[in-house]
Amino acid sequence: MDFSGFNGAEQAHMNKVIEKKQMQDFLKLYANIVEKCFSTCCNDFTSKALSSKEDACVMNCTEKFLKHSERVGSRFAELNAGTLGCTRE
Amino acid sequence: MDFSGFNGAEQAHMNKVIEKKQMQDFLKLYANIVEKCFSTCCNDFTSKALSSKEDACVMNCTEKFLKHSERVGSRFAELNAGTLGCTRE
Amino acid sequence: MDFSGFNGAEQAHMNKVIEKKQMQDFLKLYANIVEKCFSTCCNDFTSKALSSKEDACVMNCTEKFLKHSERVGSRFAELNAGTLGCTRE
Amino acid sequence: MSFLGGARSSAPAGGLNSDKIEMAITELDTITDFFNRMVSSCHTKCVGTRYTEGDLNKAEMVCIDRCVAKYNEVQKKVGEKIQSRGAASAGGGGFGL
Amino acid sequence: MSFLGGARSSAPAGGLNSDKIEMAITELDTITDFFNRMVSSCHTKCVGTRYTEGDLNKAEMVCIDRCVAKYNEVQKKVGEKIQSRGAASAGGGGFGL
Amino acid sequence: MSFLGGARSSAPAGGLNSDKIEMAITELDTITDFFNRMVSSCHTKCVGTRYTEGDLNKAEMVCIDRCVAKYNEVQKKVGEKIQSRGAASAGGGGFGL
Repeated sequence: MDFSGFNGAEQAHMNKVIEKKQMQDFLKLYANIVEKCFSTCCNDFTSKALSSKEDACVMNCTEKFLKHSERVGSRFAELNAGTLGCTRE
Repeated sequence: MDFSGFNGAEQAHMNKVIEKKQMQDFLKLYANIVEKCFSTCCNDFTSKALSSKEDACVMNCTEKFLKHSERVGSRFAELNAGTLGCTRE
Repeated sequence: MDFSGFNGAEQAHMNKVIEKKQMQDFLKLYANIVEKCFSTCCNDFTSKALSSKEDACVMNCTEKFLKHSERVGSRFAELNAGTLGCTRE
Repeated sequence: MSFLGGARSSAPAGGLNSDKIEMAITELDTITDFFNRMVSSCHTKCVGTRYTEGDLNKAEMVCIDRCVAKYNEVQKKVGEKIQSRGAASAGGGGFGL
Repeated sequence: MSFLGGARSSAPAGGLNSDKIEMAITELDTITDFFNRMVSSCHTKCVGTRYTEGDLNKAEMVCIDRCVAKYNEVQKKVGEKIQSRGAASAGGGGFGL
Repeated sequence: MSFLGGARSSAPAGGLNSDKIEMAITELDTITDFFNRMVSSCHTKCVGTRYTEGDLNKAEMVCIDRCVAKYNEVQKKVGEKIQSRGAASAGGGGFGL
């Protein structure tokens, strides 16, 4: 986003807002991964403990989701570098 | 909604809130249409460009979703005209 | 949550926040039940009135969802009693 | 949402009554959320996914009208059921916070 | 979101221009929401659910790259379509509030 | 959410420490969100959709108890995995804002 028209106080405020938003986005990503990987990997409720198979599935699912999210982020940043005016001073 | 018990300052504040909310609702509608029409229309990832078939599907899907949303809005307004006390001065 | 490090004004503020949040959570639960039970129970649109069969389904679905939500809440509270430090003075 | 309107206090001489405003915003958010869920539910129930044209056909239009009526009825019934049960405690407040 | 940027007013001498800040926050929220939906949609389209390993395979990586490009194109097309229709009134404001 | 509590600063003599309050609200929102997702996930996994009666049957109750335990375990494991990877940068901040 382009904050070139912002004065010092406004930029400082936006930086705080962005920092808070990144925290919230991280927590949302975390919750999304738990929900998605639980849904996909856990289908046996004859026991309350994770089986080793379920555990491995959850770990791979998490790893893969993070890599996926990073890759989408990189491509998205490339595509929008110009159009969104993503120049942050 | 019934704002008859509101004083001038309160009505002015609510109008600003409603205006902001309409903007957010519009953006949410936009994001919903993109997500829904992409999901339904785009299933071929052998190319990164939209095929003409996908393009037509997305356009029809968008048009239809807007008409659907408008129709639901009209019916909803009729049904709730009395019960929600939708008299705005 | 542990508010032991909070002064009086902070605790009072948090209590108000929690009260508001409980209202919002209740409304969200309500909306979730409507959405879920409508989706599951209503599949016949040859009439605009709920059939007696649909009505019974919606009532059971609501009852069951509330009991489910309460049970999850109890188990969750037990599990997290220690780890989340849920001691409210 | 009749149970929301009941808590409305009277307006002060001037300035903003922030409790009242907050209640009105909650009411607005709630109605909007219900509306959006209804749009989504009725789209799933009534609108085909072939998208060979941009207009709603007759069958879809009739279905949408009935769907809105039915969704509203379900909302009312569920609301009555929850209130009769006094289930306000079943939500987020139910896990000991 | 070019239609968001257009409403930007000029900065005052000092202090916070809250309209401008609010607009910037709306823009930030909107982009983040679009991004999150894209992540979710492309995950559904491209990433298998067997989870026998933690790495994306070649086919998944290629699919993701194309998916992002396509999702962006759909977003642009839908935005143009909505604007050409002047459909701002089709949202929450459409039910008489 | 032990990684949330770590940032807690000490209370000032009087008045509101808005950073601390904000952190507490984030923690509250996060727990509520996790709880709501757990309710939804375990409903999908354990509760049948025939709705011929309003009570949970024995099998459903046992399933729900195990589901909650398992969901919590998955949450812990995923949290550890993300932290070990230092993946805080993978979220919304990852696309150059």
